[in-house]
Amino acid sequence: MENAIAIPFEEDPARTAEEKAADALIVSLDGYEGPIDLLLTMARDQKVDLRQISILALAEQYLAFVEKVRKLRIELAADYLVMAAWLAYLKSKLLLPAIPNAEGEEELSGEALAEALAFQLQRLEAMQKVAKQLFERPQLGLNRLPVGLAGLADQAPVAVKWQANLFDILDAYGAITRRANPKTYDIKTWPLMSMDEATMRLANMIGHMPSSQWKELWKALDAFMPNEDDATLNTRSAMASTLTAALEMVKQEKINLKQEGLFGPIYISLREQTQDAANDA
Amino acid sequence: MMLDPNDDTRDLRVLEAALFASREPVNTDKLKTFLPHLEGAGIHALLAKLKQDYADRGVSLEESEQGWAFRTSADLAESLQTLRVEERKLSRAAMETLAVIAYHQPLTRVEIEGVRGVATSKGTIDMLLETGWIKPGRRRETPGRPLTWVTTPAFLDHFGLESIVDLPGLDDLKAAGLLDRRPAVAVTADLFDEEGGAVLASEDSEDDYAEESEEAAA
Amino acid sequence: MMLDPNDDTRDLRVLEAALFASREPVNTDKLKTFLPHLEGAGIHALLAKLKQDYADRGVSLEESEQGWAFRTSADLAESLQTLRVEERKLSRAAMETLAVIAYHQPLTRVEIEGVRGVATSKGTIDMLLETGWIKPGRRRETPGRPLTWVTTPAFLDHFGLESIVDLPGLDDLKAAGLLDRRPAVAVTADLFDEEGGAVLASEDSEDDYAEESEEAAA
Repeated sequence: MENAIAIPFEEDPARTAEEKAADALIVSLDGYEGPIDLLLTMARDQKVDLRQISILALAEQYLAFVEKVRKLRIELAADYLVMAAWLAYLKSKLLLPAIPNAEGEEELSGEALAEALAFQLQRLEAMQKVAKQLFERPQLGLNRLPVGLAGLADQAPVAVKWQANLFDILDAYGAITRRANPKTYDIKTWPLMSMDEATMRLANMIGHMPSSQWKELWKALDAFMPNEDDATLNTRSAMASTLTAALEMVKQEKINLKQEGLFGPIYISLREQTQDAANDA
Repeated sequence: MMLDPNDDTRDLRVLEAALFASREPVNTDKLKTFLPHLEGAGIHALLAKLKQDYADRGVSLEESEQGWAFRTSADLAESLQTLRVEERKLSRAAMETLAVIAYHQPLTRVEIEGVRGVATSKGTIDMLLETGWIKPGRRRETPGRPLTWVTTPAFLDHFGLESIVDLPGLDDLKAAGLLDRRPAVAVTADLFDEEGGAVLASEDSEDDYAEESEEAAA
Repeated sequence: MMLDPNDDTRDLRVLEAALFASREPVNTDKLKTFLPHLEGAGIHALLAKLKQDYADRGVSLEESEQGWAFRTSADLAESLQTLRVEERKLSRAAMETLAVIAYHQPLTRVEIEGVRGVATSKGTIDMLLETGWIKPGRRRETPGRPLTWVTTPAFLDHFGLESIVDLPGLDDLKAAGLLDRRPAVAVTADLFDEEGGAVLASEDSEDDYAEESEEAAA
């Protein structure tokens, strides 16, 4: 009994701290203009000249960050994950000797990719710096006010000057086009597989699978995907949702997942109690 | 110039700048808000000094019932005739008509109405003719030989365009947010399809979506 | 200049009055219409004299690509806060996009995204257009003839720059090779594609840049 009470007491504060950390990260991610911007901030925190930055070290730092965020079960925007995948790819290229691909063509070397990324970081940093300098200048209407007299010696106007700028024209044309095509207000729905759908689907398939099927123990996750062998957005979403649903079932201790290498196939197996339950059924 | 903030010179400069930057005459109470450390007498002394400084210049400081204001000096009126210009804004209808002519020229009045979906009053074309931004083009070789309308070089000049093809196209307007009110997810999907997955991050996409849904609902 | 000193004074006063009467900058051609008997050189001499006269006053004569204009002196900003026209708070994305356009112009939307590493959200270009600080430049002579964006004279005026070469740090950035518009590292680069390999710059981008730098220098 003492143990049973002690465990929740230990876990509760820990979870709260994690949640707090998670909140902080969500807040701080909001401040970034995307993964490159985040990467630049990380690079700056190393307090070294960007021209001498180690892209490999930076890649590792970013991957560690993404890993940490995912452990806290924070959903990261897709572009941050894509960046992580790319950096993992870059890291492997930097660490392994260049291998010609199937067609015998030399791919871009890891060094060339790292150099391109370093250039991009330097350029973005330069732009952020000059943007700040630009807006620190005395601005018209803010620090320097336009001067206009309250009146001329003789008030009667003799000519008309028409006021209009390019934005007015574009805005007017935009209004006509919007009026002519009210259907552009329609909200298109996309045939994507939702998380709920994927969870039901996966649970159903696993639940209804004869226990004899599990003899080989590890089955490729691909086998649980809908049978659409194309690279459409739909399939990609099904892949993402099925994987997330599988991860959720791991969390519920129903199944195990394994992957033997980056971008390798993912395998799924039943946890024992689930297997027993399946056998009973 | 290393000025003591309490120096008379700075006060005089503030007063001068405040008077020049105001479109309407400024009364002494209002002037005091710019120089809260001064008494009314101090303000008046500065105004007298300022008036003196400008006695022989092209503008002079004058006091009226509404307050103090700089005006062009009376003896220059003749040389400044062309300054007496009244600024007027184009009506929304004129703006739209101008936009349609710019994008679809040459086109006839009936065609303009077709694009805008509204009848064009004669006053609208007249107003545009007055701006010097449009002119009649060739007659269309169809029954009735209707007149077409085109933009002028003055149009390009006024709007800072080198040529009429430099007007942003529909796709550009869409990207600039001037046309399209579709939710952001569709745009992301477009990127996927066109560029083979080379999608960059879509910033603020959720905010965009929320904003536009509200607009649509309104 | 063999002018009657009295005439000279009157010319200066006319110029002064004309400049004070306009809230917008006035270019030399327009100024000449007030003083038709003067040559360009004469006008410039008077403008230089006028600028000198106002060097220590509350307003200063500023020159930009749009022309000449009197503005309240920047050091008085604090005292004139209540007269501020409009405090437009731009988003960080908009400020960064503006800087990218200013330093790399002319460049296309896709190139802007390449430099920033993030898709341009709707409303960013829109907002910058509305400020009047950017406008469409020439279309790029590449497939699709994409529109380029450039800054306007109003941009220079707003930030108190006489010309685009006065942008802070421009020379250093150019020397460091950081004003290259080559696309971002294609992060997604069809990782799961047979083609493999991240695509870098399209081959002609550097040539493009060199060409336009020369144009800018000319």
